[in-house]
Amino acid sequence: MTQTAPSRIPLVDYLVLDPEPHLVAQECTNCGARYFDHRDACAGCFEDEFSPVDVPPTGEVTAFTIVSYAPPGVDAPFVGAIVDCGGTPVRANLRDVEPTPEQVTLGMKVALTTYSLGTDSAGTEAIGFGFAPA
Amino acid sequence: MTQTAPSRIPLVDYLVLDPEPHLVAQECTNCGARYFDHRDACAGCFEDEFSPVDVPPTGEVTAFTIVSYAPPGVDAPFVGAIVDCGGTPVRANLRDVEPTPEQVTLGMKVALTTYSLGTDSAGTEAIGFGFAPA
Amino acid sequence: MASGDVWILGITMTKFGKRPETDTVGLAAEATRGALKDAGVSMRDVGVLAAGNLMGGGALGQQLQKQVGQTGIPVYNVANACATGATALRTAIMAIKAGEVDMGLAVGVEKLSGAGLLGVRGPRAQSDTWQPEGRQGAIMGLDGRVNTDNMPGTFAQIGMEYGHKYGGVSFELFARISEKNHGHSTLNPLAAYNKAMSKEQIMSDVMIAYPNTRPMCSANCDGAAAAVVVSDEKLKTLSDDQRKRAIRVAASVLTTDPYEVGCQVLPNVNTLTKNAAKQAYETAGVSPEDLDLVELHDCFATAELVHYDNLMLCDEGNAVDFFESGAPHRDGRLPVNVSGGLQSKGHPIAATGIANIWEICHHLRGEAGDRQIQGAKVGLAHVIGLGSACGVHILEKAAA
Amino acid sequence: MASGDVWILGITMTKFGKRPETDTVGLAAEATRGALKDAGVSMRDVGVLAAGNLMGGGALGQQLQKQVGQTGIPVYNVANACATGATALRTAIMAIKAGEVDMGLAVGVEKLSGAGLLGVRGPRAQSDTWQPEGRQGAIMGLDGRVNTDNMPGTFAQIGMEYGHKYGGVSFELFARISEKNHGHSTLNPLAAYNKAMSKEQIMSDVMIAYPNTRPMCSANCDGAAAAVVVSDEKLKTLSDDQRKRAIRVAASVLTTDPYEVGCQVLPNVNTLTKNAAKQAYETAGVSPEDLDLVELHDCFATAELVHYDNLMLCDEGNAVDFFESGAPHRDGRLPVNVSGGLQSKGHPIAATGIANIWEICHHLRGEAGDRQIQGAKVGLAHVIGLGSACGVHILEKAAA
Ligand SMILES: [Zn+2]
Ligand SMILES: [Zn+2]
Repeated sequence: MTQTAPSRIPLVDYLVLDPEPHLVAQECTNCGARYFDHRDACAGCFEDEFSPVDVPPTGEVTAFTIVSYAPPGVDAPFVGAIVDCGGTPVRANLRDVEPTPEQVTLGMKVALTTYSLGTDSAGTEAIGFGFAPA
Repeated sequence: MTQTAPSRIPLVDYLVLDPEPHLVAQECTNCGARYFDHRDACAGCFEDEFSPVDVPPTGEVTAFTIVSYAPPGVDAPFVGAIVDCGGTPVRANLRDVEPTPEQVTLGMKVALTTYSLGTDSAGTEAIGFGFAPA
Repeated sequence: MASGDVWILGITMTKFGKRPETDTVGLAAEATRGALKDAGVSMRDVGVLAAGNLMGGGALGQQLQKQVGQTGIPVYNVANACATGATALRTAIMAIKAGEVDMGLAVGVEKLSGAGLLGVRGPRAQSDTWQPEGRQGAIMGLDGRVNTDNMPGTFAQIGMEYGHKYGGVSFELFARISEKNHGHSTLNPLAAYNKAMSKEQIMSDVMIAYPNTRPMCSANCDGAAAAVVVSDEKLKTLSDDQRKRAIRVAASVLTTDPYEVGCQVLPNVNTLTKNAAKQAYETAGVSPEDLDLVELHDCFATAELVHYDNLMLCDEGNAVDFFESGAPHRDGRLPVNVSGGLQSKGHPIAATGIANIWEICHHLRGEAGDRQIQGAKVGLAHVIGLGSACGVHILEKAAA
Repeated sequence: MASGDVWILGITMTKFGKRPETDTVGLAAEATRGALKDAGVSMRDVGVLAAGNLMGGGALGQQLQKQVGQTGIPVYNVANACATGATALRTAIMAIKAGEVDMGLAVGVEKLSGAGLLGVRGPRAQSDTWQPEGRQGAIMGLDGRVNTDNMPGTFAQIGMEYGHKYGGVSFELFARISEKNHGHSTLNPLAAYNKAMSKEQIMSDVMIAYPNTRPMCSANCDGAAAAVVVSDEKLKTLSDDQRKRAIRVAASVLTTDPYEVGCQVLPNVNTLTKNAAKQAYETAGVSPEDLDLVELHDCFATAELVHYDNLMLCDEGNAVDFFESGAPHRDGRLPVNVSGGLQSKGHPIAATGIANIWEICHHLRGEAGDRQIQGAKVGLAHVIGLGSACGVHILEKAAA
């Protein structure tokens, strides 16, 4: 009996786990606008052709908040931030940093990181992402 | 130890149980429009004075339907009808009549009737109303 | 073209029915992009967006922009029950008439597949002791205890009330109205259902609320519709082909129900429809005899009957005779609901008020294929939302 | 009076706060009857009704008619998140500008007491195995896992983004903006809260989403506001007193956010506000220096800062300096939110866009009592709803 590697599933489909975890945007082939959702057409130029592009895994925090109250199943406080990854703004939490205004600062350099969100009844592990101090 | 009579509460506050069950409308003192709810002002003339008036307990069916599916806790089929009580249209169910198009007819004469809707933990009996063939 | 006129430049409805492959915004995007293409314009040309979607929470317009084009234009998210689509169109037209923009877009969409009977809610949470609540001091849910809140039952009574007043109605009569519409739907590839049904099949189907059986009720389904409207002045700058296919909005009217005895007991869908029709005929300068086809709000077979009268397609009280004459059949004197109507085309609520206008435009343009009403020049689209709101649009083929 | 102008003839806001004694429709009725009385007219004079209520399901207009007057007029139920009230007003104004009616009524109402944080939803129902859903293929709720959906956190980032771009922001700065507004509220008897709070009190209160503590967040409460608008021509037929108290709508603008990089990642509330302000100043023929007071959408202390800049009350990037100069204090050069703002007056969502106009009118009429800004002739009211929609109105005292 051979062992199968435990399978994994990303939190969102724009998080690609292999070979190394990275985010993939849908880029408008006409105007270059980048999106993280299934598209009908481009909000910038109205064309409807997109191609996947890898988003750089490092960036700079351009805005953040430290949220005290979280929905059920989410730990609080947590840090929500906007990370500019080489010109592509990304929405994420900051991880591996104390959620205090002393530790989290505007302009800080961060890098993509992933973590386990638990395993379902079929043994599939859910993988989330965030950014940690680089 | 004296016994207190079991108390009763009407399904809606425009059903008055004593001395005999009857419906009470709010009549606009300016234009005579009649309503069955708490009012801000009159939809007909915009004035805001109302006085309670007793609605005649008998009337004529001017429209009906036989509804096959009821919300939880309500028996189906049931007959919903509009009853013209001496010029005041009233919304109600028909009761004490087989819910079939053979038994329920446009123009049939009906009279107000009441029935028990159950008793709460304080022993208060809820009283509903409908119209039965006169 | 009279100055100040507003024209429908492009209009689309999606296939109605079960659309599990896409979401509400996706359906709206499909209709929107279809209408823009039909109009030969882009989001960049559009100056205002009015959007309707009852089940989604009142932000459709901006959600749609994010998928098809964010140009910074004003968005009006509107609601008027089943008249929501017509209200969106009216809003875009009003923006043009106000001189604020020269081109507007109106969109309506709904995902309803599997929604069941609308208007039926569960009981309120049980309290340990009776607690009067609300404006009637009710101690429990009134739906089913004091008449019904469901739509099939409400409109059943509206049809029966007409019968009480004027006579001549019967279960069979209402079933035959439904038979007509189901027959019409066989020619409409975008209808949710395309199956002819005999009067006997309809009468022996599941009874929902007498006299409305299941096929006599509007079909809950998914669907969207969108329209691009332009000012007269702007239209003059467009191409020959765009101008030839443009449809003139000869009247666009929205009404609510004025107070009358009993209107808060059983909704009165008659007076506000009569008022809207009267205003629309006057504005358009046409009379009911001038109409080549009508799409009216047959949310239930019982509703279609009363609207023959309300829209003045017949003399007062003569709706039964009008139907019996064969007039509203597609080969009759004044075809009504040749699309199949809400009973077979389907009724994705907020889309309906634009989809019925699409049907009329389709015929006026001579593009209705197998179900084309030959030589159609003037049509009327009617929609009603309980609460109530009534929209009536009269549409005319371009002169040249 | 320039021809084509639209005027506010009557306007009212109810007491904001906890209003358990009445329901949504009752609050709307109170504001409506108040506005009609203030205008000296009746429902019979009103030709169109535009109504907004986010929590109620999109039928407020007709529900209100049933309580205060069913006259058969067209009703537009509108929604645009926190800009809903302004959208209702715009719709009534548009109907007048379109020549359809000469008098319109706009109403906004919300019952929010005890609603908690808006934008926080529970997780979706747990499935046995992960199932990707929606346009991002999410296998569980993203709120809190991929940034936050809640409003205090979203607007916190909007303020911090401004700080990243231009510098000078701090927790203390934002707390002092809030201190200003709470101080202002002590003079407003209709505000939900009338308590001055020191910067220290504000900073040491419960942290909701850094840097916004509880008093720096808009107060959920119950309330309604309504306005009667008239055409220039109609106003001329009214009494001297009505004409003297009428306030000219010098500009009424609604925008949405145009596409820009990042606008679908963090809502961009800046560009659409700048666009609306620019259009409004141009239409009104006034510049920011001409303004005597401004009511802007301080849904959070962090939001007020960015809107100093967006509304061009200061040079680009200089919002911090503008605040530090004392200008937006009620005794400063350009008082901002002398009502107390959303943080203390309260924010019954759909009412807000009319209530802020009421505040401006109150001062322009010289009826603002203890908090009167002396000699006020021109004011601006701004409101923004995420999604997004921005409404800007510029209001002017009648010349005579
Ligand atoms: Zn593009
Ligand atoms: Zn009255």
